[in-house]
Amino acid sequence: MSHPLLKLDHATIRFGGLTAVSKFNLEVQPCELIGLIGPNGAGKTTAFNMITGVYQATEGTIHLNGRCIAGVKPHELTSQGISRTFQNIRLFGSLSVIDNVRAAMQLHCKHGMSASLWRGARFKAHEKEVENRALELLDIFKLADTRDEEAKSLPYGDQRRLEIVRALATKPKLLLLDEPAAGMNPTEKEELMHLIRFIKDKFQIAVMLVEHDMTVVMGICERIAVLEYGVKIAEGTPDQIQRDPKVIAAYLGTEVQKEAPIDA
Amino acid sequence: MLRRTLLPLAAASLLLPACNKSGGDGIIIGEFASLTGKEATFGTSSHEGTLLAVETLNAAGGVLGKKIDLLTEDNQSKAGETSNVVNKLISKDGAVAILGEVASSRSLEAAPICQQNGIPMVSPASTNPKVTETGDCIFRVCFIDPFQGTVMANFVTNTLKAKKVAVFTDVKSDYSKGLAKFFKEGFIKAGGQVVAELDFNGGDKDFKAQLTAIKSAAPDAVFVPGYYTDVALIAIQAKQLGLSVPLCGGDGWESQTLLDIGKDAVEGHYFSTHYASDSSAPGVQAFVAAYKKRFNGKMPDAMAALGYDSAMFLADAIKRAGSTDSKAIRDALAATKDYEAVTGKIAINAQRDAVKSAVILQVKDGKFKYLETVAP
Amino acid sequence: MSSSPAFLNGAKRWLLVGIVLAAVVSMFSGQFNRYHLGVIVDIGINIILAVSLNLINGHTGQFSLGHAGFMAVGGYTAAKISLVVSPMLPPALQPLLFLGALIAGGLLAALAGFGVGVPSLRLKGDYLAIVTLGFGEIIRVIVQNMEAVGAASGLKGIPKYTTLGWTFGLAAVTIYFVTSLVNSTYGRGFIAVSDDEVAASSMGINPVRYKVTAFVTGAFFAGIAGGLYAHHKQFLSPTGFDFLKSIDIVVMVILGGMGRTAGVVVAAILLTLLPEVLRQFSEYRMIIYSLLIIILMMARPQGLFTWNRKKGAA
Amino acid sequence: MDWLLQQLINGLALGSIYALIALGYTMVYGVLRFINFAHADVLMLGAYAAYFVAPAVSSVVPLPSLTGAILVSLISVIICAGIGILIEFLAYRPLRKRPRLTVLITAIGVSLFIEFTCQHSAVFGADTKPFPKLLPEHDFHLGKLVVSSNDLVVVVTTLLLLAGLWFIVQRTKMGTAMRAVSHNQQAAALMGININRIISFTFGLGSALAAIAGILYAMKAPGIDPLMGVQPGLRAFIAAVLGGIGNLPGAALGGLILGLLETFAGGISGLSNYRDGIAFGILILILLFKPAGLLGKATVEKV
Repeated sequence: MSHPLLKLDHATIRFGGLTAVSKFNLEVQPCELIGLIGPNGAGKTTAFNMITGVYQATEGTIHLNGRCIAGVKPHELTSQGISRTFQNIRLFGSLSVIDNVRAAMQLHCKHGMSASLWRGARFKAHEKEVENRALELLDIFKLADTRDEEAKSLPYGDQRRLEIVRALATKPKLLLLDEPAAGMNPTEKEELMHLIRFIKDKFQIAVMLVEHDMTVVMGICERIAVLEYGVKIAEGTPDQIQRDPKVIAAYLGTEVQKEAPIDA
Repeated sequence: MLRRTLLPLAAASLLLPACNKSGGDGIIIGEFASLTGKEATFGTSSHEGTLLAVETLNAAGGVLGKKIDLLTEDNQSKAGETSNVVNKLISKDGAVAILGEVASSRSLEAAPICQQNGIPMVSPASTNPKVTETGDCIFRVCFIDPFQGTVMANFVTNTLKAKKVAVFTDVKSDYSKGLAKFFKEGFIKAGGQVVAELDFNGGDKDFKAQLTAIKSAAPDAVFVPGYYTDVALIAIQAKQLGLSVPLCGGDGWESQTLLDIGKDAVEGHYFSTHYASDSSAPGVQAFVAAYKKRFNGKMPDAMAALGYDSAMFLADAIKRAGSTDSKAIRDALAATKDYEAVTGKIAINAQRDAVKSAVILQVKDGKFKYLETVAP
Repeated sequence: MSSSPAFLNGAKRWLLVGIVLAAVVSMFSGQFNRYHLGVIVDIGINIILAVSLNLINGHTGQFSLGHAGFMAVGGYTAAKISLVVSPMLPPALQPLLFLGALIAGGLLAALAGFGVGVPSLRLKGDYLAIVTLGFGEIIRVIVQNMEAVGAASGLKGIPKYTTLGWTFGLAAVTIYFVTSLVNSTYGRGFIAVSDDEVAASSMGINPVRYKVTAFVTGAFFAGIAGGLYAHHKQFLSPTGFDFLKSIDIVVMVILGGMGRTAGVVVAAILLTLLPEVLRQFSEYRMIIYSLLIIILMMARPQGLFTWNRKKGAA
Repeated sequence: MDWLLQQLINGLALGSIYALIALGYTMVYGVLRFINFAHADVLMLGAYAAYFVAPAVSSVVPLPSLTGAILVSLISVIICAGIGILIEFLAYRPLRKRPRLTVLITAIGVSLFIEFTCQHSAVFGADTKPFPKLLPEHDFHLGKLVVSSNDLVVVVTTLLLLAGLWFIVQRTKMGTAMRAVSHNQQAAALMGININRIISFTFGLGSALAAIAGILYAMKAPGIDPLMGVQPGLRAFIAAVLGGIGNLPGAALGGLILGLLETFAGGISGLSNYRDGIAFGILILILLFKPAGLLGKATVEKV
């Protein structure tokens, strides 16, 4: 393959005087599971926002499939294969669980406004198809039973998983997960790790995740990049990272600590 | 979705009292007026005049031996309300004739409904010529803008000897725009020149921007066809800016409120109106006395006098018709010749407009002073 | 509305039944007294206005205060067309003219909606409200100065085309249009934009397109409502389309429960009927009316009808 | 040139009034994040309070006079502050935790209620009433230019109140509490701030401002009626948004700009009939370039 799926080349973003991410170089290959870690405020989420087009890089370039994404709107990037979840869960609160997924599927929907109005046989067939696919996805994450519940009424862990389902519904090539395990108990985390591996294999996608829980990160990531104060200080396999002195120093010189789950 | 739209609708219609009010013994006359909202101050005056007329008539035994049942509905000075109100008065309450209202735009909304129902309508003070164009059921007891505009144009030309005037119009008011248009036509025809045309929005409180522009055009007089509430403020601010030429206007000026608010700033200005309350005519004096007695010593303004006249005029027609049949009343109204109203002698012409004279008043020593009468 | 799948199956059938019934009832409208008929037509027009504004303010989560402006554009356009064309046409063709005039009015209003929708992309909340209010007022000022449509003295002599059938037929179309649009995979995008614009755009939903679509569609139906209004009242004056009229419609949408079509329809009926029912209280009428609005908002702060919440907006 | 300068004076005078009313809007908004539609009606009540208080005061202190005017204003301000606190307590407090739009509609309801109650013949009546002279008036002539004393009073009062408000909000304990409540009600409550007291105070202060604005407005245009607040209220609301709602200097700036715009558009023959349209058009343009108002900070949403 000539291009990596995602390539950050000296990607930098500044807010006023503050450089949130500085000269970040990173390549993500298709079907790779990569972790992005670092202390609080290291710029992980900002990097995600830069990759998904929510923020524009001040300097440097980001290429998706060999195409530069400067100035490309978030929704256009989604259609080019990037999808994500959010650190502070951003579901469509007033929509039902299944409709959250359906909303994300409209990108690949063959029928638009006029079909919705005409409501012919083809439209109904399509809608059925969309519904079935949404249910299939929900089923993977054991959310199919809650299909008609309002998204904001779900328990916290279910909301996190629903966000992943919703992101998958856009048929991404690269899935960005922002702290997917936050607020989950150990059993749920265990399940989550299985699921992430499962969807990566089943849908043949690359997954990049920001996570504080080192068990999760070390348990599933093939490669890990570490950010501190916006600068990448290390990159390598979980083993390499765990032994990297700079990483250990960054985490207050102590052992890589398990962070307590933060609450909502 | 059908269930959801039509079912509550059916339920809703039940909510409305469905039956027509049975006529009873009285003669039902409907009145629509702006009793609240932006033009309430004029609507209230006109309504009080009408109320006084009906009370006077009923105290004297009513008309055709029957009491008059005056049903008044408020349209909140809002477009769209009038049609409902008039429909209610006619279709639900069974009014045989309709009275209303001051603002031409709302009379215009009512007119097609009265016309379609064959119910005669008498407007007390809508001076826009279009009002009666709607059809043969629509009448008025006031003169119309072309006449009033010409009267003032001639007065400004001949009496004030003005060559250059500025026109200051309320752009929101059809009355003001109409009157301004006919004044301009008349004034230019008489050889005058309009040196500045500016506009305000009725209800504005600051007119200095426009008055400054008018002042810099140096006119001999300013024509302000507005209502007294605005005119009083315009006069005050004109005085502050040192614009000392006479201001002139139409019947919208006439109210004690003009003097109360404007005080010395309105002194010396001129306007045309329907009658002079200081006239020695017995009808006028009796009306002024009765009105003051009924409404706590308040001086009647032009709207009150016209409101009174509209009801009396209608009652006269019912008497002459000898019946409360709407068609008969309409015919009697159309046949009116030389009806003696408070605001002057009225004859109804082919357009169902009142042909009557106008008077010109000047503000002098805090009072309205009669200057001259202009016959049509 | 009722549960999603059942609604989908029956939607078009219901629309048809709605239109036919409106037409049938219309044939018997001679039975009604004219006052009641007038009020019922007012209700239908307000339903169209409220349901179409609900697409903008409710489903899509924008805050428009300019609906009266769109209504004015549609009303004046339709009225002018029928005033000019109707004398040239035989009576048989008049309904066709009316339909044409309504659609033309709706299209011009939609164009105005496009003009408002585009700036709305950059603005939110109160700032958007002010801009839409400003657009509404600009439209009013332009109409007030246009001699071709009567300027301040108003446009009179508009033929009385609006009937019960037309009004409720078109109200049914509006409800069908808005609910069908929203109740589809495509339409979930409106609510997604309303719930969370950032998340929506990260899910491939183009917020710009949805917002503009909402404004254009909402304005189109407001224009249709304006046309019906013009041919119902037979007289138009620019003061009838000031921002207070927009506020009236916003109150219907919020009282009905933003984004809940059924609630908004009921609120439109209620708020049209209430002032009429209260007429018997004469000078206390509007005092009671305003008190009732306050009490209703306290008693039902989520809107009149909060059932069906799990279905999300519909 | 004279024309231009005179229009500048007119515009500043008009703008100051808008600014003064906008201050009240923006302050309540700053703390509670909702538009108090009834503000314009409290303004009207302020004018009426002065109308009814003035005869009583004039039996003690002769009117027009400075002491008399201050006395009348003070009494009216106290009355209106009380009304403002009462409105908040009865109509808005029960809805404190509800969506913003619910409160907005309630505010519209309150506004209509005040307007229609006051138009009732047993209350004030719908007709226009002459407002008494509270201050001696004088027109100052500078060459061809005229400045009336009322306009000067308005400008000076607006400046003083802006400074006073800024001091209260930025430099007093109460102001700190107001800002805390504005920032996060729950957190402020946890810090031991009595939310109800702060909000009552805000409404009292806002209504006091409205009363002063109402009296000054009535002095400038001495005819008062129950709907007198609607038009300046809408303008002030626009001014507050234009300046960046919640921002005190922004409200003042927005008011001045709106006043100048209206004056210049209104003072040109042939354009004056489009005055409101032009003013709104320019406002829209400004907002397109500054989507959070002139002095408002564009908040970047945290993702």
